[in-house]
Amino acid sequence: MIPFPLSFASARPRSRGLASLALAAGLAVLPTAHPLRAQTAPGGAAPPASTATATPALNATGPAASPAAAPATGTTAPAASAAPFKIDTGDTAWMLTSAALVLMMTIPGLALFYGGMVRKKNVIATVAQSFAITAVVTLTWFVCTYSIAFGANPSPSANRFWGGTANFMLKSVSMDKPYQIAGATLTIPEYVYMMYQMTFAIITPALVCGAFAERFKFSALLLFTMLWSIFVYAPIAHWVWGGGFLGGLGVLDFAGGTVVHINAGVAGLVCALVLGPRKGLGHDNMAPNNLVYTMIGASLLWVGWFGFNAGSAVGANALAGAAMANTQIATAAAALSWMAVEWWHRKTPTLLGMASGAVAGLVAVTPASGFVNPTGALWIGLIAGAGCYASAVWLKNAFKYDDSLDAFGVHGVGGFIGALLTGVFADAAINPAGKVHSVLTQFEGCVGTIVWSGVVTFLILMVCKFTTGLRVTEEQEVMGLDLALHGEAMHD
Amino acid sequence: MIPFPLSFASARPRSRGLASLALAAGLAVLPTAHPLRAQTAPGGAAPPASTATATPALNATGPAASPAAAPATGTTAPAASAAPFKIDTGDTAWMLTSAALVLMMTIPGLALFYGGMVRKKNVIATVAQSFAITAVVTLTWFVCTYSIAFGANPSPSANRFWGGTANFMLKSVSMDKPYQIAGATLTIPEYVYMMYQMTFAIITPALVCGAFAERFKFSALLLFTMLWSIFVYAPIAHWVWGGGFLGGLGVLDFAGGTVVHINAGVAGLVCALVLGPRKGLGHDNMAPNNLVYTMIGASLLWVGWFGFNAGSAVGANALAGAAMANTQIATAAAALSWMAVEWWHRKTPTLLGMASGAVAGLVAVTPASGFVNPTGALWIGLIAGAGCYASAVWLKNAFKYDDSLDAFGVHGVGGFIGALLTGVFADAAINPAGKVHSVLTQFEGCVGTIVWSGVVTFLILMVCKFTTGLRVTEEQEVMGLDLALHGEAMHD
Amino acid sequence: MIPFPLSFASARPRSRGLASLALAAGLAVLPTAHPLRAQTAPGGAAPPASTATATPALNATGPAASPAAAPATGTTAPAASAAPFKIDTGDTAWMLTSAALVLMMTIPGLALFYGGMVRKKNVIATVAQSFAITAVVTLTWFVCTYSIAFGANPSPSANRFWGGTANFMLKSVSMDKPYQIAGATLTIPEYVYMMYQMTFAIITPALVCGAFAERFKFSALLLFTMLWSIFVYAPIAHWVWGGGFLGGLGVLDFAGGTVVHINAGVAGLVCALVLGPRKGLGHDNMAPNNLVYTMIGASLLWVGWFGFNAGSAVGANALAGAAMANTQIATAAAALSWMAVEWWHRKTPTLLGMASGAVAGLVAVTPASGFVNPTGALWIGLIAGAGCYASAVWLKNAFKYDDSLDAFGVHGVGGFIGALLTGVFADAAINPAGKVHSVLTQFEGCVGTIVWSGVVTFLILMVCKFTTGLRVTEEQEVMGLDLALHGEAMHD
Amino acid sequence: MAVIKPFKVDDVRESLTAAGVDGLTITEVKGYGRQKGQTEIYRGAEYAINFLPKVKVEVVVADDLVERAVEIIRAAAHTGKIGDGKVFVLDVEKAVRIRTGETGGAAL
Amino acid sequence: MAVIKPFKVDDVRESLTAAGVDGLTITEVKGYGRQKGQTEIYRGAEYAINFLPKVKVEVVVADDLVERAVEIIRAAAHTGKIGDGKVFVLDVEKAVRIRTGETGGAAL
Amino acid sequence: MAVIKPFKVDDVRESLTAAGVDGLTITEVKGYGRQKGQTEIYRGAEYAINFLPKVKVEVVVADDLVERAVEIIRAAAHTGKIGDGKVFVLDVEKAVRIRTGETGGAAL
Ligand SMILES: Nc1ncnc2c1ncn2[C@@H]1O[C@H](COP(=O)(O)OP(=O)(O)O)[C@@H](O)[C@H]1O
Ligand SMILES: Nc1ncnc2c1ncn2[C@@H]1O[C@H](COP(=O)(O)OP(=O)(O)O)[C@@H](O)[C@H]1O
Ligand SMILES: Nc1ncnc2c1ncn2[C@@H]1O[C@H](COP(=O)(O)OP(=O)(O)O)[C@@H](O)[C@H]1O
Repeated sequence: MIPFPLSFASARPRSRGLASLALAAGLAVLPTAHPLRAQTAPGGAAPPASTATATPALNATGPAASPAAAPATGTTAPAASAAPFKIDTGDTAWMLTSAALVLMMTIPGLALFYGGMVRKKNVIATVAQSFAITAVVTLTWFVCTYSIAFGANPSPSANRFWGGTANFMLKSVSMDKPYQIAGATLTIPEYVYMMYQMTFAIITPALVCGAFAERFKFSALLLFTMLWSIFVYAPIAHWVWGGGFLGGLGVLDFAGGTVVHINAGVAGLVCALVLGPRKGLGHDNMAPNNLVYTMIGASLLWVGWFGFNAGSAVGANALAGAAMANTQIATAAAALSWMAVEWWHRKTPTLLGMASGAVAGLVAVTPASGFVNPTGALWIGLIAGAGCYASAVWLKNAFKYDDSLDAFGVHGVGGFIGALLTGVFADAAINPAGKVHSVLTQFEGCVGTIVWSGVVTFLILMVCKFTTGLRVTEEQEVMGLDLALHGEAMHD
Repeated sequence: MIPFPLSFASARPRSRGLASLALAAGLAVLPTAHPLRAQTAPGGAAPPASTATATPALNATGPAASPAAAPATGTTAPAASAAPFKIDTGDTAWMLTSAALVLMMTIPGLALFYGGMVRKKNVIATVAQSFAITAVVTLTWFVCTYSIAFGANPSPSANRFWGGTANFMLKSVSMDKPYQIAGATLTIPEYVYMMYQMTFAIITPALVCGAFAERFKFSALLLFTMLWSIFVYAPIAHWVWGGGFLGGLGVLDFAGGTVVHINAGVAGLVCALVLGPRKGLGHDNMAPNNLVYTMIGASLLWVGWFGFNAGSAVGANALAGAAMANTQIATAAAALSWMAVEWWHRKTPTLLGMASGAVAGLVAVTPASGFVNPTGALWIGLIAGAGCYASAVWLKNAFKYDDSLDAFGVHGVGGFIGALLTGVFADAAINPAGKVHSVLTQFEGCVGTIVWSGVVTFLILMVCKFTTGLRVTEEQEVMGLDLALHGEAMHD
Repeated sequence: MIPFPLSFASARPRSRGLASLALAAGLAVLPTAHPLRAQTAPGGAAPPASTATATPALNATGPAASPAAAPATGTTAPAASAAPFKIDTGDTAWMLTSAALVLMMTIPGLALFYGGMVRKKNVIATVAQSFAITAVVTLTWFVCTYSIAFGANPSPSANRFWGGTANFMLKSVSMDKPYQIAGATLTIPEYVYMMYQMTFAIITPALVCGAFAERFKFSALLLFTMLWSIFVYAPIAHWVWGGGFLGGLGVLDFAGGTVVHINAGVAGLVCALVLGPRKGLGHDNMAPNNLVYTMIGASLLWVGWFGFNAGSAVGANALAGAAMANTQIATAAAALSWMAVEWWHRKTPTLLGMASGAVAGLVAVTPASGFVNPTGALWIGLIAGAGCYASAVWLKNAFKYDDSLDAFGVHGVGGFIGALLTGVFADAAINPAGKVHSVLTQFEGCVGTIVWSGVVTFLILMVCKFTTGLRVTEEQEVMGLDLALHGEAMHD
Repeated sequence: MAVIKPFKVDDVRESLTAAGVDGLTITEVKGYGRQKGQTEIYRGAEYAINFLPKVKVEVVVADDLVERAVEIIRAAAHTGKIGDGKVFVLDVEKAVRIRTGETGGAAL
Repeated sequence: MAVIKPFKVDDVRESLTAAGVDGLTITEVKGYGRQKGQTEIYRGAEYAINFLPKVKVEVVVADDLVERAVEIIRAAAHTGKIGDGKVFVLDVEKAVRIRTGETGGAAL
Repeated sequence: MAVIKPFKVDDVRESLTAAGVDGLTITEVKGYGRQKGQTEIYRGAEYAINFLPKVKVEVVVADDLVERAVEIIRAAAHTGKIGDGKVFVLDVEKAVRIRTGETGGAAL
């Protein structure tokens, strides 16, 4: 969300760093040898005096973005202390609202988006997954993952990998100081920032559910979610946003294309491969039970995504407005792009296609929303709509994995498209932090997430397999998960 | 939304201007002879020194309303430059939120409101209309209609009719200056204002769908929406809000009763007349398939309308609070008024009646919300509820057009009732800009919209007729639009 | 919402006062003999100079909470006038948003939560109750209940019991001054505060509907709601929040556990007892018709409750953030706690159980949200989830009343649990106003509400019984209320 | 085969099983008959609901049980109000249990 | 018993009641036959819909009315397009009105 | 007429059409029999689900095909687990194709 000190790292050490990361992640060992310029963070922390003092109320690029724009000299620190950051009620109001919007994305948004797509006998079980995940991640966040992701580890070298235990149980969350993160001072209280970030931690595993819908055990879901939020989401969030080593790479990711979407998409692919396809796939009619639910879900995702993307400006400012505009344009373009390709390919423009395209656009514009201009957003949307259509319709069938509701096809692929295109379309006129941008850097930025997410997700699935078990029995699958797992049924 | 320089025009030139407008619009020729006091705009732009400096933080009537209250002398300009407008994070936070709320009105709000009312075989196609319109209008807005509606045409005489091409593709949208519109300076960034206005442009054609539900071709819908948003919505928005010639008439329209509701209602009537009735009307049972969807839709319209009306204060201030209160009161009154009339007339109080009445109240209070006091809002609601019941139940049957879901009956008639009653109930204690008000002026203000919307909608329908065609085949209508147009069906 | 002058009263006079209250309420006579320290309000009104001036922009504990922290000497008044309160756009933006969120809790939130739980033949009638209540309470609020609850009665002694008639028809609501309530000055306009409070007045009677679902007459509902909002809700709101005698007791109730939830729960219990059980209870299958609706409802209640609880900070500040965090944590804990108990007890974790638990957690954390720390919220959630499970499953069957959808079981019991535990877990580090806290005081605070609500609800039911009648005929109950009362049916 | 009021289904099932009938099949149907339907109202348009919800109970029994089954259904589904429904007796030539292939009385 | 197109139900009911048939029962069914179904499309997966929505009309009439009833249904449900459906005649041995216990023709 | 498990519908249809049966009609029904139902749980209240979802297949065939059709359905719907359902054979006196007026075997 905060486009942190992104533009300092030079290309060389970065790519070497990543190579070792890929290796290390495969071995589940954390590399400690490459500094990766984490030390630039303090310099990036000081708000540029000129911006901060000349336009205190204007706040166009905002304190959120300004660290990246600051010369990394450290000389601006005195100016910053002369004009100390304060909590701004307007910024805080928007972030409180954004937290509510992003929570609404998961429940009821995503629950309905997915719930409408399964067969009727599984609709309760499917919406129950989003609901349960919301509850489980809230508690892991409270207990430890907020601290792991956003805690300030007293040891700078350890801090490159995790945030430490200082905020376990939300200890030491301040009631009166503006929140400081990775060296930058925001204009909102820490509780608000913590809540906003929690809603991101909630939606990410909920997105994964699309891949294993209609066959995953509920007990496995609870355990999987708990472990995944601790061992996959929290570290990656720390590396990118919490002051960890990925934040310094120069990767542009405004609102979480990598941490949220590529991460969830890859995890989904692993789940789909490990679980195997649903019984009857290719033979039974697996038509969505209720596309009105899916439409409601897609719409609430769309509306709520304003909190996701525009909220990632961490303030009520012009950057938030631009992010909102980019979100809207890319989403509309992707909805029409998917529809057009489908119309040409299958002779029919479907509602599910438009809704899927819209979500693909939302995903793809996520990393770009605060960096590109509207024309860039248009292109991102057009490409993402067509690209995700191809992945959901063609790739899936070609490789014969059963990514039931296209968690990988839309979030993985869409997130990847968006990450790369952010490197193409970033426009410094929208956000000075996007001045330096490169497709290669963006690509490298994705690799760490992909490897870590893929490997650790697999390990967690193995843990579940030998404790709760992964998949319902064939009889339960035929009967439907609603009755089999929850003793409930739709009576309409 | 911004009740712009409304109170300057004297009655005489205005009515002569309108007479020629009616004539000219009929001929689709824009009148250029009558200045209509567009030149007062610059004077109106300067915030009145007294208000602006005495209560800088209070912002009760706000910068949005203040231009209208400013003496048109131009002498206040120095005071204004001495206390320059700045971007206010609180106002910006509320406008970001309002944009999200108004988008939520269309998807999923209106989609569900309409989707619940059709027969089950058409529910997917009906919600798909709102969804597709959201996407199409977003792109036309990006490409050209924002510029046409809100661009500042360098030529003052041309500016009276359209905003020009300067903001095509959202070129030149500023990231750092408070937005200026029609001579007034707001306290929010242009991107935020642009997004907020976009959501109005989206909902207006979506409202029209109620008139042609259950029989319009999807391809026709896409073309119609594109053309209509360019040639009907954008010009009218410019005339009223963008500095065009209607804004100077002294018509009071706080949040878009004319531009949005009368406009959509009239277009709907034309569509219903051109398309003809649904097959089986009066014989088949056309009962709503799912009034729970309709209830969700009406509720989200209600909640989202706070963004529509209170957002039209363009700031988080007492005027927004008053507009919210008026909205709530008129809506509740209209819901109960429709219910009461129906109870008396049909011996049964229906949920559909309450929901319809609520929407009628929302529509009617739209132009009035920032001008009247709560007692005025009560009367507007009571009259609109009963009046729209009469139009939806009696007028429609008397004239035998098939306005399927009462787009004209609720939005056209409700908008008209609200426009007139704003002239009756405007209270300067709520908004000084409403000091001068007259039912006659309000009536005249509607005429331009009615004529332009009616004529150009008809022309666009003719274009569609000879390209995409307008209506599905009889067989498709019997089969249902869900399967026939989208290859999808409800499976519950 | 505003935790008013809570910490001054000493235990002795308080408990004596309550004893007479219990007696007096039983007789429906208002006690006037015990001053209950209402005279401390003016002293408490002045914002403490130190807090207000040292952290004007931080606003951590906010003006809302600060009166309670002020030394009751009255000497701070000059300081207060030296640094006058102003309307803050950020606080106002958040309160406008919160009003929208809380309205969304009732429609469509609560409507769907309840509508999904009834049998299919009653779903329209059930959602119609929430919708109608929204309209009716809006008008009573406008006409008289805002004035009764929040008017400033010119007579101080009468003001202890009701707010008088000064704001009938919303007369004298100010457009330009920051709102003052019970001696405190807020940072938002009165219209915004009035709207926010209205949404609380709406949801409270709507919650009661859960107790009499599937058998109450619609005409009785309208009359009941009108009378109940005037004679039960408005006085209690005044006593606790409007400057009345309960506010001075030292009871901690941040967002309305007593006024809203215990009140609604007790009224529901009385309704269930008076109406008797549904025909066929214990024999017919009364399974919920659509748990997806219930899930949507629970989710919107959850999201909207951020407006309810975090909004009760009456500003966009750290206290709002903490309240939001506590809300989230308690809700998640309660959802999982209910689920776990049910899993153990019935061998099945249900979606309805998680949703019910979530609502139980939301209810229980309501009084505590601005006083406890997250660990306290966790405990409140865990206890409320299990406790409400016991009351909805066991207590109801043991005592054989038919609280159809557990209005008492969840809101009454959950509210009570939350009220007591607020006395256990209040943490002055979160809110200085919670420094003095005691379970006993909390208990006493509930008693007045329980007695008044119970007795007057019963009287109102008797009025309905002899005018509109209370219950539908047996034939109508068998046919279903949708067709019988509203002439409408679900066609899906 | 019988057409009955929906809320009588459980009574009928209980009575039949008490009489030793081990299986039956029900279908939600709509019936038109002497019983007057309700009126639905939508924005002033009234639709007379001619078809009322009923449940069709199909139970195949051995020939010697037919009389008793008819009587049992009649008794259990009776309310005395119009719309109670009908019992129709049809001749089933053969019955086969899919699981086992048993036929005739053994299949029921 | 007849299987017909859903939108013909009202026509059939009206024609039958005009001919003095006082009661009938309808069921929503799905039919497979010569009429080609639609295709449903979901994210590129195409599902051929083999079963089309039809309505089954069950009407029990006195023996002498059977011929006329068949003819009435045929005429009323006719569109001439494929998929119009079938009328099947089955023998009902006995009919009982639950409300009154009447049997035979009086029960219809 | 047969009552079968819902997920066997496609198998039955395919087997029948392979055998030259051109049309059939299915209905969603609920069956009560030896197969134990599930329990639904709502806020602690347990409801035993006595009626399980089944599908009724109605297929009218020429007399000489009856035996084969019964056998085909039996084979295709068989799982061997309790609840597989039944096939009942009824005598159809007459069949009429609405579209053409054809009767008898030609109408099927
Ligand atoms: N001739 C008939 N054929 C088939 N079903 C019939 C016939 N007559 C009545 N029914 C069924 O019986 C139900 C009850 O019939 P109705 O005339 O309303 O009341 P009653 O059973 O008291 O005579 C009808 O709704 C219909 O479903
Ligand atoms: N042999 C049969 N047994 C039962 N139902 C049949 C049979 N043949 C056709 N039907 C029903 O009749 C409907 C219409 O048949 P179809 O072959 O499509 O057209 P047509 O009636 O014009 O010959 C089918 O959808 C099916 O419901
Ligand atoms: N006597 C009967 N009359 C009508 N339908 C029956 C009868 N017996 C069984 N059925 C139907 O057959 C289904 C399967 O029967 P069941 O006893 O559960 O298992 P099985 O077919 O293995 O004997 C039941 O659900 C019911 O729909």
